[in-house]
Amino acid sequence: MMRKENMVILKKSPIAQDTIEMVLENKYISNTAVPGQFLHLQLKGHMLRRPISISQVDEHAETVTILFKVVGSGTKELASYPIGNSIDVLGPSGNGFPLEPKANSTILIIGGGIGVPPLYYLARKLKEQQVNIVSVLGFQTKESVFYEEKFAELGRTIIVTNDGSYGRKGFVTNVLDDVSSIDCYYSCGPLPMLQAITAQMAGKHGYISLEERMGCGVGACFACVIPTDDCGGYKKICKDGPVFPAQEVQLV
Amino acid sequence: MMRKENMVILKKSPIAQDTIEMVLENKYISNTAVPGQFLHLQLKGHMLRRPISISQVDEHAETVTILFKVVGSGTKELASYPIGNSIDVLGPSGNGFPLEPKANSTILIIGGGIGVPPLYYLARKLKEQQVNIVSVLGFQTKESVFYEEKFAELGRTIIVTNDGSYGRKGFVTNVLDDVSSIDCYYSCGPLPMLQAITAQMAGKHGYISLEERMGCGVGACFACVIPTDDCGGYKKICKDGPVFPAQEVQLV
Amino acid sequence: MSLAIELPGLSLKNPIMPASGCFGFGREYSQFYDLNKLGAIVMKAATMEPRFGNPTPRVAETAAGMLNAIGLQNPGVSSIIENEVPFLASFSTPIIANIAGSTLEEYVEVAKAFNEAGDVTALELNISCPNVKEGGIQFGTDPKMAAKVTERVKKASNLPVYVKLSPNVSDIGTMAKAVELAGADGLSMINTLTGMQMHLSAKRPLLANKTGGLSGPAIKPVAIRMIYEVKKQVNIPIIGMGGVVNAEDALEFLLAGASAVAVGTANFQNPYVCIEIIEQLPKTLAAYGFNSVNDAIGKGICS
Amino acid sequence: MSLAIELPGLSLKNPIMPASGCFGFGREYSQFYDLNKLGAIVMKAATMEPRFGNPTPRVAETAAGMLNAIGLQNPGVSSIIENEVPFLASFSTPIIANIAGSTLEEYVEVAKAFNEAGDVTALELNISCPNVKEGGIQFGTDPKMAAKVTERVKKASNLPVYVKLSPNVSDIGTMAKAVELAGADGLSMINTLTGMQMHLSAKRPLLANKTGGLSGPAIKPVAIRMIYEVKKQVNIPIIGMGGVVNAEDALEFLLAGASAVAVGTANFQNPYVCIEIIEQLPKTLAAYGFNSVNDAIGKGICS
Ligand SMILES: Cc1cc2nc3c(=O)[nH]c(=O)nc-3n(C[C@H](O)[C@H](O)[C@H](O)COP(=O)(O)OP(=O)(O)OC[C@H]3O[C@@H](n4cnc5c(N)ncnc54)[C@H](O)[C@@H]3O)c2cc1C
Ligand SMILES: Cc1cc2nc3c(=O)[nH]c(=O)nc-3n(C[C@H](O)[C@H](O)[C@H](O)COP(=O)(O)OP(=O)(O)OC[C@H]3O[C@@H](n4cnc5c(N)ncnc54)[C@H](O)[C@@H]3O)c2cc1C
Ligand SMILES: Cc1cc2nc3c(=O)[nH]c(=O)nc-3n(C[C@H](O)[C@H](O)[C@H](O)COP(=O)(O)O)c2cc1C
Ligand SMILES: Cc1cc2nc3c(=O)[nH]c(=O)nc-3n(C[C@H](O)[C@H](O)[C@H](O)COP(=O)(O)O)c2cc1C
Ligand code: FES
Ligand code: FES
Repeated sequence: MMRKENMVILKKSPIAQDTIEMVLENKYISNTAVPGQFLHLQLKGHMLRRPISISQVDEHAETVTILFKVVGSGTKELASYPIGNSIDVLGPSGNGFPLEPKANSTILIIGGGIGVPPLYYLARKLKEQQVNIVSVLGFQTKESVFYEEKFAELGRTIIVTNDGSYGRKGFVTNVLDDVSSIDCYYSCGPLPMLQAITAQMAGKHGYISLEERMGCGVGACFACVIPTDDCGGYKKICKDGPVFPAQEVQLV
Repeated sequence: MMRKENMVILKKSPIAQDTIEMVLENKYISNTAVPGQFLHLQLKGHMLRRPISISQVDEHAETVTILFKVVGSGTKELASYPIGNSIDVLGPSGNGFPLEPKANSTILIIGGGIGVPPLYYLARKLKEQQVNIVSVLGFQTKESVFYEEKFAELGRTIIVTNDGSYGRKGFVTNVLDDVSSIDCYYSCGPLPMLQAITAQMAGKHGYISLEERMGCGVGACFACVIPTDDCGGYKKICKDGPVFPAQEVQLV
Repeated sequence: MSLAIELPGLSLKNPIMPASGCFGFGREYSQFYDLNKLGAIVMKAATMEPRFGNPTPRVAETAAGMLNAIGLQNPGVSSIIENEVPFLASFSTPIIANIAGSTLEEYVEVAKAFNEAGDVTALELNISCPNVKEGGIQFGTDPKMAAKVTERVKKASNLPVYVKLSPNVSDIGTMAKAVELAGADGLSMINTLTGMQMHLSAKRPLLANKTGGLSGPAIKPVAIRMIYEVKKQVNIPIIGMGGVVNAEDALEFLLAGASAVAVGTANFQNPYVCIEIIEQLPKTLAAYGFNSVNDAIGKGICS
Repeated sequence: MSLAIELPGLSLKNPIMPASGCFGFGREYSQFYDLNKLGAIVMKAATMEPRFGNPTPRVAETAAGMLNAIGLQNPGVSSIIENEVPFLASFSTPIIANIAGSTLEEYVEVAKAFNEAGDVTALELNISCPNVKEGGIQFGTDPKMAAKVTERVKKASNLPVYVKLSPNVSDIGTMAKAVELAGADGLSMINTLTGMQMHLSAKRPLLANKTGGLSGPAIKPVAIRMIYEVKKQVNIPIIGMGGVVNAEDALEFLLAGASAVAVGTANFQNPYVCIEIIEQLPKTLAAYGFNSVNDAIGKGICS
């Protein structure tokens, strides 16, 4: 269950272009978070909290790692916080990735840019369950690539960059055909990528993690809804998601 | 002339109840400021700058000392800044106390509470000119008294507290009769105090330093005007003041 | 220190309540604290039929505020009565139903439904939602229309009616007097100011709906001014809101003439904000020399 | 990258100018930089006779904004023409005179005086100052009165007239169309929103005048929304303002339909703000794919 907690910054390191890895200490959240959940961070001078995915958890060290890209005033503020700072956080928030793979099944992980972080915690948890993991990670350019080795430790890993400056050139969807038959896929990334993937993988069992601008982050304000059908059905990304079965939501 | 400068916090010490002394480094301001002028400080998260008087200057060390009382969100923010922080400041602002005393004349300094700081820089400058200084400093209570020794080094110093918990009991005006004939007085403090003093000292040559809520702090917005007569005459406290000849302004 | 306050049809143990639309139907925030502690609970707006609302993005952050264009998403009054009211009725806190509509008839139908259902203590007539366009009828800016909808709703139900005024008007006093005359038991003010944010990269308004309602501390000075102005012109109590974040803000609203205070956007920053204000309020009232909430109401109004 | 922009009677080298009342008559800020760099200079409001204005306190800080109730303090139009205009005329920057009045006649007289004096390039008709009460005439909220004063001032002078609209209205489009029809050459918007702050200890409004005008980033969403709305309804250019602090804000105004942008409150935080925006603007325009200021105007308006 989500709580309002203080998390102390233990480490902070640039990990790719405009991208920062931050290790936060908190007993409750590190002991309850599951892959795919997020933190909702209160940042000084900002009216709305910022959602950032949990990208790794160390229950023993009682730490949670996040990775974020500096794209606006909130992430800039967060990046400016020194080690030792305490951050007011709601978390762990939302529902994560369902983790019921059959042993020896093959799982495809498809990440795009700053959608990659939550998939790392997922991949680690999946690995514990003896499955075969293939990761396809897409980035804009060489400077924005991160966590290649970490994913490679867990299974075959293909890096794709839009401009071909690293790994294969193109989009993640260009290489999906190269991946042999899979039992399930998990994906997180920009909306156009998810649209392309869900179209290409239609019929396959899969889960996607979505983003939307949030008000409350707890399910009370209806800011973050996504339609589930054409008849007014909907889910809230902050509370019912951010992870959904690929067939369950309409990506418009 | 006023400039927009960065000042770095070199020292910060609590000096009385809710009152902080801060030493700021800046070459230009420390080399141009005269007693009675103020700094206009930009504080994070605040729309309007905060005016704080200059209470001491060390031209050689290139530092300016300010003293401020934590009374609201701006002064609280300022008090939270760590040593080494840089503050965006307009200064030195306004016109200070005129300093043309005759040698051996007797000067009366009357300060009330957080109006005391600018008088200290003034007293030091006056002392250099071989005048006889008598200081009457009023505070609310024992815990709010500061700079007694510093003033005592410059001349006879009488401390008054409202509740009598330190020095004499009452208001500064209660002890003014005890002070033998003076040639000029300088005063800074809360408005009711200045009203009482200017009434009691009517006819005496004197200067008072005034406060008003400010918009621009440079003379452009007309927020801080004070009437000089009943016919629409006025002065701007930020630009023409904050120091005025006691007879020149109307304290309403 | 007494925090209790009596309003027409509403006995509040304290003057603090969440504002409509910022608290859903209470379930989410009930994870954080006991809803019995609240002065009242204001539900999200109800319409006759279920509404999906506007496309996303529906919110944007602004300086000391936010824009929202939820578009009155709600499951419809019957579903609310069936699925949401019973949960809230399990607390000892008065329930205020916020009702909206595209037509006069819709307001009346929704009011009737709540009236018949029981458990709801009062109605808040949302004539000011800036995010509905149907019908083009401006209940919120035309005093005659506002009076008409008030009158019709009053007739249709026995519940006390608080009319929620829009700040997007030239003359808030005229609006307030019109609904008072039409029988309103109280006023709620202010709703959001209509605003917009441009998305520079997309070269279009950020919100899918283009415009949205501005809320949060940014609008507090407008809220205080309007309450002050209205309080001098009407004899019915005002539930004040707009940018309240702490107990000092709540006191500011009381001084300006509000008899109770709703907290909206601040819940998103701090889910505990309502109960923190309730806890702080006695100290804050005492610090400024008041013995009760009642004591402070309208005390900042000078002639 | 061309920053130049042609407005009726105004050739601006760039679209950035200080907003009226936030820059005095330019002397103070001329200590900080060369006023030749500005697109235009808008003087503080002028009335026929000298005005002392309201008692102090005249300003209050609010969340991401401020309230002011200066009360149109100014030395009167003759003194401004004699003592202030010549200083500003020494720069190669167009001078816009902001004119105010308590009566129709006063507007006309002040306009005539500036017209005859020369050196002033355009008039900005401040029909929206919320801090004057004399006469009780609401030039700023009544479209008929707004049209009348525009018409009379147009007749009385040869200078282009920009009418400065008040945001404190139910329907900004109607106001804009009324003054366009009455001959306005352009619009200036928005003036301040009427607001109030309570002083808790004093138990009264903080401003001596009780109400004041809200400005600063807090009101930007309201400004953007109104400009967007008006731009779709009129064919005269808009000088936009309200909470501009940096070049991105200025671009937001251009996208919403403004042809030039005035900066008010931000000067108090940063006396260099206008020239910093002018310096940043080419980069900002380029970053979002624009080749000139002209290129960006109204580009955020979607159907
Ligand atoms: C469930 C979830 C998980 C996320 N996980 C991560 C992550 O692990 N790492 C990471 O770098 N980013 C992540 N994001 C995106 C991240 O929330 C935004 O990049 C961030 O909010 C931008 O804030 P800003 O102030 O820097 O940008 P601004 O553009 O200044 O933000 C303005 C407003 O828009 C909102 N906003 C802007 N972009 C987004 C977005 N893409 N999604 C949601 N709201 C947005 C902000 O929250 C804020 O309210 C996640 C988003 C969601 C919804
Ligand atoms: C010329 C001058 C010199 C000053 N010198 C000192 C000094 O040396 N030490 C010191 O402690 N204080 C001094 N003050 C008072 C100081 O400016 C205020 O205490 C301070 O601005 C309060 O800010 P705040 O945010 O803490 O309070 P808040 O009440 O939150 O401030 C709200 C707004 O009101 C303004 N304000 C509040 N009180 C005053 C006041 N007394 N005068 C002017 N504006 C006010 C603030 O600047 C701000 O804009 C001086 C004031 C002036 C005008
Ligand atoms: C996300 C959101 C949804 C809202 N929905 C409603 C609503 O359904 N009905 C209503 O009367 N007001 C609604 N409001 C307005 C609030 O109840 C309140 O009047 C306004 O936000 C000002 O208060 P605040 O500044 O404390 O948020 C909504 C506000 C927000 C931010
Ligand atoms: C202190 C102050 C004085 C002002 N005086 C005038 C004035 O004399 N005439 C006028 O038309 N607008 C006046 N305004 C309004 C501004 O010109 C501008 O329209 C408004 O402040 C919004 O812009 P901003 O948010 O950038 O300040 C004044 C604003 C402030 C803050
Ligand atoms: S952000 Fe409020 S419901 Fe999801
Ligand atoms: S503060 Fe603007 S003129 Fe003094």
